[in-house]
Amino acid sequence: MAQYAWVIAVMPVLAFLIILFTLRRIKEKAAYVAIAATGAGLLLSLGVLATVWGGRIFTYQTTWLTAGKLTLKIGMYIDPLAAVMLVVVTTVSLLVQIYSIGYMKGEKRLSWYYAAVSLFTASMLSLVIANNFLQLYISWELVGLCSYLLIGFWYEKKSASSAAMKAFIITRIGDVGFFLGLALLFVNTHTFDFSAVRQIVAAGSLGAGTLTAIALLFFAGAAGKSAQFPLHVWLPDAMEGPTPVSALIHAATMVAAGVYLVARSFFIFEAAHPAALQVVAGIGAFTAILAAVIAVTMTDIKKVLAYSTISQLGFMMAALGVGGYTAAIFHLTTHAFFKALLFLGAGSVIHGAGTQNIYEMGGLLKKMKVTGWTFLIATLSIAGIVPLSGFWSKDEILTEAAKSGNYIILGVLLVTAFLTAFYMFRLYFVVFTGPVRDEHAHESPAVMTYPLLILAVPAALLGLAGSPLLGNWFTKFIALPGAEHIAAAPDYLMMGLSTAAALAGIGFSYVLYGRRAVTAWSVVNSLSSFSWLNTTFVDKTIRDGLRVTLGISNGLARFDTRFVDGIVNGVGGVIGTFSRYFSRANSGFIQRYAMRFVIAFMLLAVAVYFVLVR
Amino acid sequence: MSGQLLAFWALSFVILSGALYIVMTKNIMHAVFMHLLTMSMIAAVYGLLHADFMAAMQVLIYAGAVTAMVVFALMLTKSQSRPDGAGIAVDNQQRGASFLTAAGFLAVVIYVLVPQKWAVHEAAPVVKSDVAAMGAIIFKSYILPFEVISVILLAALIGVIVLARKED
Amino acid sequence: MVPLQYYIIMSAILFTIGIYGVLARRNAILVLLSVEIMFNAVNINFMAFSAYITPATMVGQIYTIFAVASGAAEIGIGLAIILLIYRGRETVNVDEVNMLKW
Amino acid sequence: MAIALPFLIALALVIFVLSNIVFFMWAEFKISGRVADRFGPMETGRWHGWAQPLADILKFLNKEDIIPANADKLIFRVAPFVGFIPVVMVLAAIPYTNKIFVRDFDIAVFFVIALSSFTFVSMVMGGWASGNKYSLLGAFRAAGMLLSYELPLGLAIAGVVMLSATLSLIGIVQQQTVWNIVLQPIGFLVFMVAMQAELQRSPFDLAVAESELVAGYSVEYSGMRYAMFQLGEFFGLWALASMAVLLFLGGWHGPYLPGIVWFFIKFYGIFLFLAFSRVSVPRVRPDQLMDLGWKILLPSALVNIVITATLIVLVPHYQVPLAVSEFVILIAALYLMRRVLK
Repeated sequence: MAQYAWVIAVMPVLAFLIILFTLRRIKEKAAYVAIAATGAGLLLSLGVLATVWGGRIFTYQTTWLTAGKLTLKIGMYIDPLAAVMLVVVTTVSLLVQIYSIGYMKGEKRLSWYYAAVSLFTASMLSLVIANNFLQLYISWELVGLCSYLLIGFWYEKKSASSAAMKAFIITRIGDVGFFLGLALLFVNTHTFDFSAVRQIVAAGSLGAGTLTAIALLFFAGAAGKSAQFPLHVWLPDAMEGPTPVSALIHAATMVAAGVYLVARSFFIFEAAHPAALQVVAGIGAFTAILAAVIAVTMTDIKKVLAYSTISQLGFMMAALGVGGYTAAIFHLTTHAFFKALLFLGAGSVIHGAGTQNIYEMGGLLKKMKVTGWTFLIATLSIAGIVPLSGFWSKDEILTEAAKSGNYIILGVLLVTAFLTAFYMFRLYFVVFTGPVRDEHAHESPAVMTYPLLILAVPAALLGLAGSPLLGNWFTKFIALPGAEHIAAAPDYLMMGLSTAAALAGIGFSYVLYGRRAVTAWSVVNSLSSFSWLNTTFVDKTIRDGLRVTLGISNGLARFDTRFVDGIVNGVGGVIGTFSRYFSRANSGFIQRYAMRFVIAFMLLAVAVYFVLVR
Repeated sequence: MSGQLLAFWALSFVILSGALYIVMTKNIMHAVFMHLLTMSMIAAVYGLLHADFMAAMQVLIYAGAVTAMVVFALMLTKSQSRPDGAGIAVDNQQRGASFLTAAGFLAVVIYVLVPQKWAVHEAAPVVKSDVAAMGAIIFKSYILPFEVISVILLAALIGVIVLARKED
Repeated sequence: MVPLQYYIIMSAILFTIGIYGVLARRNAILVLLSVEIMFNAVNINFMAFSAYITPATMVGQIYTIFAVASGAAEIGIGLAIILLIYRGRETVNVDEVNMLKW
Repeated sequence: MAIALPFLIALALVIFVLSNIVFFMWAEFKISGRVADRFGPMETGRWHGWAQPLADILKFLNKEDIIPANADKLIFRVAPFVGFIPVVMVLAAIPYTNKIFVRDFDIAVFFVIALSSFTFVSMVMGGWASGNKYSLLGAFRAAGMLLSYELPLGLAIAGVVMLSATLSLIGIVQQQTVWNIVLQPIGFLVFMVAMQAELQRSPFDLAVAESELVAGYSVEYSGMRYAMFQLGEFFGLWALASMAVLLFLGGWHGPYLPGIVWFFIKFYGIFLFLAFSRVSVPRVRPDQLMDLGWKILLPSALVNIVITATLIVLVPHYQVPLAVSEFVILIAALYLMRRVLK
């Protein structure tokens, strides 16, 4: 089964091509093509997951191109991690595509939307099954491109096109790091293949310094893609894209690619200097708390969720940083579902209420039953309430943090957990409870609510798979090969702490927003300085940095135009002058050609006669 | 000097002067008819080579077909508006260069060809061409080229019709 | 008996005259006639070689048949093209039909 | 003397043919007269105007040879000879019996076809060189017509050649134990129609149609040169009628009488047919002419060839099946044509 995993990635490509070549004619039917491709991909993914059930690993590869001694291969590396990611990506993608039928109804570029989503799905799947870093990098850039295309889907809007460019450029900053890391890796190992690199790293022939540099450069790429401080600023702006796209790309899948990259190359981080992982943990934790604080101040429903996403990605990075590989992946998986659910629910709300400002909503639970209840499930899940999946994965991370003995990180993460519960319930209370502010709000069509219901199931229950009370099954399943498995006993202290933080956050939120006992503004205003730090300081720094880069680029460009182009133009000019002279010979006067032909034939005959015959 | 040689000299004289007339004259219609005369004399040369069939074929094609086509083309394109053909420049500006080129070509060819020794067959050139034998050769050894040439002629026929008909 | 060389030289001269005509004539129909002269010079050569060197197999004669047939096809197509050019450009002068350049 | 003999034979032949042509002319005068309910020439030479053609020839010889001022003089002068000489040359290829012939060409049939295409050239030369629009029009009518009808003529002959497997006219006659008209009635009909067109005789005389083009390509000609055009036509008639006899009617074959007599009986039969069809069928229009040539005669000739070739290859004794199938097809085609024309 696993050897056909490439089919999963190829089918969306086919869908993309079909839609692309029939762009004008296919119209709404594009949705069915894309959904069919992704649905088939989901079934295959489940099959692949079943194949790798026992923890088996499959690799397939074939030569892509050969240049001199260099042979580049493409292939698949199907391990439990890849299989899980396949299922996550195809499931979320499928549900988002179905949901989009309702959400994007009447859109005039609908077929293009589905083409881009299909291309994105294909790229993401290819990223997941890649067996070497080069293929991963190509897919990485492809998903970046799709992200750009979809953020700027409504490119008539200035804000959308600027947001698309911002996303592209800022992730590009990280990608430069990733690329340099790749180059460094290849120079030292002469291979891109995961297994080969793993063996070389295990053999210890690479210096710790080199490995640390590679690890940090990779992390730069991951930070760009996964919106880690200070490269997180693009993600809130990316909310200009259609909401289903936000759910798919900017919540569930693509932004997780950074986490995936770090997880895939975790053996490099482990072999590197411990500082590398500490940087990951530090930046992750800082991002988590910073984004959580900013989320509290946001009034746009999608922005709240965007910062929440950044915060949760910080959680995952922090987990990786403290060595919680499986915890990070577990959280990635659960987060993919409940955050997708949240975004789709937000989309449903926006669809029904016609606004994104949470203070223009209110009491929507009465109007939108399905959306409201599923949203509540997801909110409880992300807040970390006991049997729901968010609880188990967050608890896992906290346990790992505690186990690593890094109590600063643990503290920060606990505060973040409290803030998470607070801002999520703030959102929930403002939007779904209280007085009805918009009488025209209505429930979304079934094509949108059913994906919500379906997503609610994993959002609520998936965590049980990794529950230490139920035997830590998920952890065992995706644990790194060779790494001895730590039988994590249930850490009741951590469970208690995290539950306490979550309940405190919910309670605080209930007081402020549910009952409105205290004026919310005083609290929120006191937090808005963090927002300033974010919007003004980081953006400005990045802008200045870009300006410096631009200056260097301009200098180089001037060198290029003056000197390099001067040479090229000079050569071209000389040739051009000769050509102009010679092209006069091509007068269009055919008998002149004939005469030249006769003369040339004569000379040739004479030459042949004297050389060969004589 | 045998009768054959005499005939050869006479025919060569007519052919070469006819050809020269074709490439020199200002009167295109004269050139066309002189062309027919030249071709007929070439047919006579074929007769001298005992190839009666080819001689008849040459006459048939040039008298029956080519001259007709050329005359029709002349009439359809106002190449020759008056019978005396005056007032139309029929040579281009590279006349002198062409003459030199042709002369050089002739020099090269003569220089190369004249000293050659040819393996002349002992029965030659008095063997009479047998039409039946020739037919047998064409339809046995050369059947493929024969069919190909028939396809080429068909293609040319269709092509000429497509090209020359007025679109309406 | 006429030596073979005589035929060869006669056809060479005829061919040269044809070349001159092709190069120097302005009227496309005259150019075509000159091409025909060249064709026939070649055919004379074939016929002479056939008669003198391979009288039994008649290779040259058969080749001449094919050459004459393709020559007929060529002049038909050539005249049709001249006719088309005349319709489009009101001229059959080769040096005035010089749009295809540079 | 040995050298002089061929010339004497040639002279005798030409004189013989010429005297026959004189008779043709007189016979045509008389037949067209009788058909038109006239007597035709009655005065010259007392007995039924027998000397009228001779008088005409004398008149032509005596007339002034006018060359128009606008004419291309060289071609104007040459044109009648270009038409006349090849037709006279054709006489050399025609045998009268297996004993009486000038020369037995092994490509005689081909020779005849090739030389008769010069007729067209002389017409174009004369018509163009006259510098007269009627003569030019006439010349091109003649040219188009000759080119159109040479094809069915040649193909009809090709059918006969396929039967006899030789191009020699003597050989073809010797092959004909059964006359080819029986074996190939379609070919014979095509040949007869195409022959009249080739000869520019009414009903296919529209190239020299007096009422439309004055006299076509020969409008500016007078005297001897005009006579040569006319004479050329008669020589052509002689040649093609002989061809019809040789190819389709078994040549000199016939019971009891000597071969030469049989030949001329058949020959004059053909001549009578031509003379009567000339006065009894109205002239066709140019478009009808082209339709007839390309849409009826050419396909018929091809059908003839295809049937002949198929039967020769497939059936060992092909004579009876060939004759039967050709007759069936011919009658069916004529019946269908009558239905369509109604």
